[in-house]
Amino acid sequence: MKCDRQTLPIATIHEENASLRTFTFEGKLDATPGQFIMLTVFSQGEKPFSILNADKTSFALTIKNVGPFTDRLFQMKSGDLVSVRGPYGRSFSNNLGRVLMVGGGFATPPLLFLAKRLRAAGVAYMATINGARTTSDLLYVHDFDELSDRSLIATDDGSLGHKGTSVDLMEAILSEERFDQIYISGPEKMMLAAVPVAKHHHLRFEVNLERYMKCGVGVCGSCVMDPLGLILCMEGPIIDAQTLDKLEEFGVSHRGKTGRIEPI
Amino acid sequence: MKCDRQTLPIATIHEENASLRTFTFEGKLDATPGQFIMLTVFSQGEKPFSILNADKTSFALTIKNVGPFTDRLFQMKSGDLVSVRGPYGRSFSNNLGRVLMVGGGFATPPLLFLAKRLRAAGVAYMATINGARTTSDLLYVHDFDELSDRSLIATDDGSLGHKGTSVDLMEAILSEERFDQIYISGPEKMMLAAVPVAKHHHLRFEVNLERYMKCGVGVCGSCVMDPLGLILCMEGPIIDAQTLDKLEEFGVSHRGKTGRIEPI
Amino acid sequence: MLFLGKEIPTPLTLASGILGISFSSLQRVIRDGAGMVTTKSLSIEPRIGHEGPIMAEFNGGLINSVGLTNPGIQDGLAEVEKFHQNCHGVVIVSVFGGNAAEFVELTKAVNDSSADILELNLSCPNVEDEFKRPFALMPDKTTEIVAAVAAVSRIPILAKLSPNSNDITTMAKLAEAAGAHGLTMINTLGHGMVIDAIARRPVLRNNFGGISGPCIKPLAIKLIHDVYQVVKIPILGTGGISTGLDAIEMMMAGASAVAVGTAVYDQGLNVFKSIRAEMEAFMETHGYADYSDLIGILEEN
Amino acid sequence: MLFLGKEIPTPLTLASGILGISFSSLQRVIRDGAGMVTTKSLSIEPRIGHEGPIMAEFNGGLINSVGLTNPGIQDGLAEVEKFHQNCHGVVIVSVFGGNAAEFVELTKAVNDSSADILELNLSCPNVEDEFKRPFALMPDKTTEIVAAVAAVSRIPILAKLSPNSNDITTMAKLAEAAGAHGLTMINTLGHGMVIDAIARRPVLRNNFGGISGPCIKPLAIKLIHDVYQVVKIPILGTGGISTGLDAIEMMMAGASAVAVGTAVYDQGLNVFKSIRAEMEAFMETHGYADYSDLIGILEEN
Ligand SMILES: Cc1cc2nc3c(=O)[nH]c(=O)nc-3n(C[C@H](O)[C@H](O)[C@H](O)COP(=O)(O)OP(=O)(O)OC[C@H]3O[C@@H](n4cnc5c(N)ncnc54)[C@H](O)[C@@H]3O)c2cc1C
Ligand SMILES: Cc1cc2nc3c(=O)[nH]c(=O)nc-3n(C[C@H](O)[C@H](O)[C@H](O)COP(=O)(O)OP(=O)(O)OC[C@H]3O[C@@H](n4cnc5c(N)ncnc54)[C@H](O)[C@@H]3O)c2cc1C
Ligand SMILES: Cc1cc2nc3c(=O)[nH]c(=O)nc-3n(C[C@H](O)[C@H](O)[C@H](O)COP(=O)(O)O)c2cc1C
Ligand SMILES: Cc1cc2nc3c(=O)[nH]c(=O)nc-3n(C[C@H](O)[C@H](O)[C@H](O)COP(=O)(O)O)c2cc1C
Ligand code: FES
Ligand code: FES
Repeated sequence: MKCDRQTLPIATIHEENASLRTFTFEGKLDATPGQFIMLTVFSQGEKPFSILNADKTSFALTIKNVGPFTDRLFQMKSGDLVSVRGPYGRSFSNNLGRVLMVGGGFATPPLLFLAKRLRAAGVAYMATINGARTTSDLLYVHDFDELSDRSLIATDDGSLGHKGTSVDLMEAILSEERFDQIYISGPEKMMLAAVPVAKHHHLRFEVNLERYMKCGVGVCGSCVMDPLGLILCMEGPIIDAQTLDKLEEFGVSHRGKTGRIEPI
Repeated sequence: MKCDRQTLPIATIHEENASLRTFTFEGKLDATPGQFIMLTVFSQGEKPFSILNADKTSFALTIKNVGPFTDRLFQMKSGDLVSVRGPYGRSFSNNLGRVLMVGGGFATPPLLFLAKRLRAAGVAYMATINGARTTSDLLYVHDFDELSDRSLIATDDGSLGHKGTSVDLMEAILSEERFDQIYISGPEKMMLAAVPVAKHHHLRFEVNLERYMKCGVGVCGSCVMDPLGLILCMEGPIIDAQTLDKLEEFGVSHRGKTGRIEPI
Repeated sequence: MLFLGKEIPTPLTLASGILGISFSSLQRVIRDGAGMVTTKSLSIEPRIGHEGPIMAEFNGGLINSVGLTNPGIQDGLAEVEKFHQNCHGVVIVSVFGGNAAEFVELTKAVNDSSADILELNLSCPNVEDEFKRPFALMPDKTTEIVAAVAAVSRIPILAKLSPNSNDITTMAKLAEAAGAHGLTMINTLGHGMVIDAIARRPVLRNNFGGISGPCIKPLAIKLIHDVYQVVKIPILGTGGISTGLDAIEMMMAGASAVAVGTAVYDQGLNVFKSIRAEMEAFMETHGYADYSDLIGILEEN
Repeated sequence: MLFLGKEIPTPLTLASGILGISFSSLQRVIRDGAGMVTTKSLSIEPRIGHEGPIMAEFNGGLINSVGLTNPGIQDGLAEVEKFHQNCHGVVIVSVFGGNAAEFVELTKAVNDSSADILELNLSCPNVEDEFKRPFALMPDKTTEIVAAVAAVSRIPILAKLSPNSNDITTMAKLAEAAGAHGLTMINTLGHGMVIDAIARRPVLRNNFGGISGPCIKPLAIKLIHDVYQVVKIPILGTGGISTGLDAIEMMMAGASAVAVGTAVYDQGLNVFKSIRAEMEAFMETHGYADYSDLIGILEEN
């Protein structure tokens, strides 16, 4: 039952900033960090969202209002019914050595989820880098700070932490410290910049990719990446360095709502 | 999968007498004594038959030529394909004390199956009574003899053993010996005569009933017995004394091919 | 709740053709939890039906070609009398005739019995060799038969419709206009064929049969939903129900009561107890006071 | 074996609409064991299709209302070119037009491509709001479109038929007479509806969709069996195949090759490897030398 759905009320809604809200649900989702769910707003549509957190009794999503679906969701109140199916996809690896997380913008939810799990599992050393355009766009500053052995912040406008990008900070920390694994989740352009840095240091890394997803279960083909025919909803969204190397579309193109190839 | 079918060739055909043949098949049937299968002869029909024997690699049926289906079957050769589904129904209990079997005519296959299983399980004492009209109608004489502590035979014409019925011998043996359990399988009239004898001796007993069966899996209703609404294909064909007491149709009436009640 | 004027403790019903030959099994289904029972479809004369195998399983359901085996209307109604001697359940007598005159004859016989509701099987797919296309696919026949029966019947009439009709809403409206008091839908789908690849033959002696079971549920629900929009008479929903949730869904789509067939094959008679309990639990959990609160409350997206 | 003149290592084919948008996934299906692949149905202009949820599961299969999402014929054929750059599999290009003229325009585009076979999707049930009844239910439309396409196509044509037609054998004969070189059958059944009882709403955003998966296999087999008796052109069988035995059965019923859709959902792309191996094992065990020995060998009881 790949499409096993849970229909349940929104439990709480937390406003992270003007355009980002965290929705929690009282339901069980047997998920690991990096996986996503498909969320239905009745009479509106269904869209993929990363899992911010999931335990035996509840789970949460952080969502940015960017269009008709998310707009409708932002009009909903706690108690309103939505439907969720999943979790889907592959998750981040479980490295308990010295790990570095590099996050950008509102793609950080799976990294926070991962940080919690790795910390609970006894990770040896964990550094996190959290970047955004400006302070109000930064997510989970306090949480990353609590969980990490070292937590760094970058803002484009310098309103908090380093003035610049999380990739700047990544270069800096890699020249100072030794890591076993890097986890990267951010806008594709940011990840495109981060990858050569990780490669330069010969480090194992994983990225969190996004493509247009409609079924989430490997049928519709909308998320397929050339030339591997990689089915991102099932074989991603977390991709390792070896696979990423062969994905010629990374940073270049993606398929839109009709399946048409568009430049990124 | 209640209708899980096996399509397989007839392995061997053994002529028991002019109208009775034993068919063996190389296939697995996880059956216990008293259960039956539904046998398909392609382009002809499908009919219920008691299981004579079943082990991990083969099973056997003894069949009397009485009409169109069995006639067609008797025209078949070893190697010809038939199809079998089952086993279905409840089996005889597994009493390992002092047991008596009373069989009549060609209803003895399940008793022979039971005798083998009880002997293998270490039954304390087993007597068998095998009755038929005449010697050539008697089935498995040698087998019952080998398996039983005491084996008796009755023929209506006195051509072998006691001249008379198996019920006569049943009365005789019950006045001589003590038993814990009686297993009865024969024509309904014979069982109707045997039941009061068993009751008279206050003995636990089970009978093997036959009714018209079309589906074998509790759907079509053709085997139902009043007034319990007992579904014989699933809740029989082996019936214990308590249940039999409430089956007002026993020895009286049965449903024919259309579901119509007919006297026996 | 009420269904066609009959008080029933639960909308759960035995569908026609499943164990529906003897009073004793019908009583047993009531004891096991059903509110109503439907007899096997009865014809004027007894019918042997098709040779076996009459049923074949596949992944998602059954195909059957029973071919309307039944002891005839006279013996069938005798079972209904016995049923009512010591049981209060509602009996729906299903009848099948070869033409309108036969349906009328059957209806008159039913008038003289203790049957509670009359169901017209206009949609059996297993006797096409004998009776050609099911009446439920032919607008004029449906109208003719339902009207003729309505003119004589003293008890409420259900017209049983076929999913094989290209336009079931039209058939439903015709049946309503002709005087049906309710609709039973859907009968089996198809034909379907299940093959024995080793023998290179169809499993059924009759080669093909009507499809029932979980696999037809989405079709049944869609058709009930469509018909509910266009008729005022109640619908007895059937097709693939095997859980309480299935039953609830079908009522939300527009059924006033629900009948269970193939699930008896899958789960035994116990299925009535379990579906009834599951339905009651759903009502409780989600705060519905009465089954009638469920009927047709589905809203399209 | 040969299918419509193309040499294929196995009759196993990817059905239209499953991962059939990009050259890379089509190539992957070939690498995984299929002999032919069908593209998603392509229209002249790109189509977004319906909003999600576009699929819902039930016990026995899926309903879907993708609504012919596709990048348009031009981009679709560009994928076919890329496919053929380094892969030898047979590509069936499925096309969908709103009328005969559009089908002709699509056919001309396909003529200029490296497509091996052209499939006419006359039977999508998910665009009825836009295009009314599927053409495959309308005899005159089927004849018109197939004839118009046959007049211009330079490659073999498959006409894809609907199980919702009341008389699929007539539609098959019309398609053959109009010049189709083969038939693909069946497209999805229905409509079906899957309900969310808690939300009291259909699961699909589009409310209902076409039914596919194991539950439609007995129907597909029966219809293929019927059509096989009345046409001479080969049939690409599809509907509920999820094992090698399913595929063998469908070929015995009359299919010359078999396409797999929903089983990809159930089992992943690996399904091609496993079905292919199971088919080969059956052939071996039961002494069939060539797949063509299976076609239509079913005998009725
Ligand atoms: C694996 C995965 C995880 C995601 N996790 C999150 C998350 O945690 N939080 C969050 O806010 N967003 C997340 N997204 C993006 C989210 O799905 C889109 O923001 C959302 O679908 C926008 O829908 P809309 O109707 O509001 O906007 P639209 O106007 O429809 O689209 C706005 C933009 O959102 C993206 N988008 C729209 N539909 C889809 C779709 N079906 N699949 C992928 N992208 C789409 C496109 O980039 C589009 O340009 C994730 C996407 C994927 C694929
Ligand atoms: C549980 C059970 C176990 C049986 N075991 C054996 C057995 O081990 N050996 C054996 O030879 N026979 C057995 N029978 C009887 C066997 O099923 C019939 O002999 C057979 O069906 C006759 O079919 P026919 O077409 O040859 O004869 P027909 O001319 O059709 O019928 C002859 C007689 O066989 C009986 N019969 C026919 N069809 C059925 C049916 N579908 N169900 C039950 N009885 C039927 C009726 O008494 C009928 O009068 C058993 C029956 C049942 C119910
Ligand atoms: C074995 C069997 C016999 C049936 N016989 C009849 C019948 O005699 N009359 C009738 O109207 N419907 C008959 N049906 C159809 C059922 O009443 C019901 O409409 C159909 O099976 C769909 O429901 P289900 O999926 O719950 O089985 C029969 C169905 C089965 C499976
Ligand atoms: C998600 C999905 C999308 C489909 N899209 C198309 C399509 O674009 N064109 C088409 O002709 N058939 C389409 N179909 C129908 C399939 O090609 C196939 O005919 C049908 O699903 C039956 O086969 P199956 O049971 O193996 O899935 C689609 C089916 C599914 C499940
Ligand atoms: S989203 Fe449909 S295949 Fe990945
Ligand atoms: S034989 Fe059909 S119910 Fe027993």
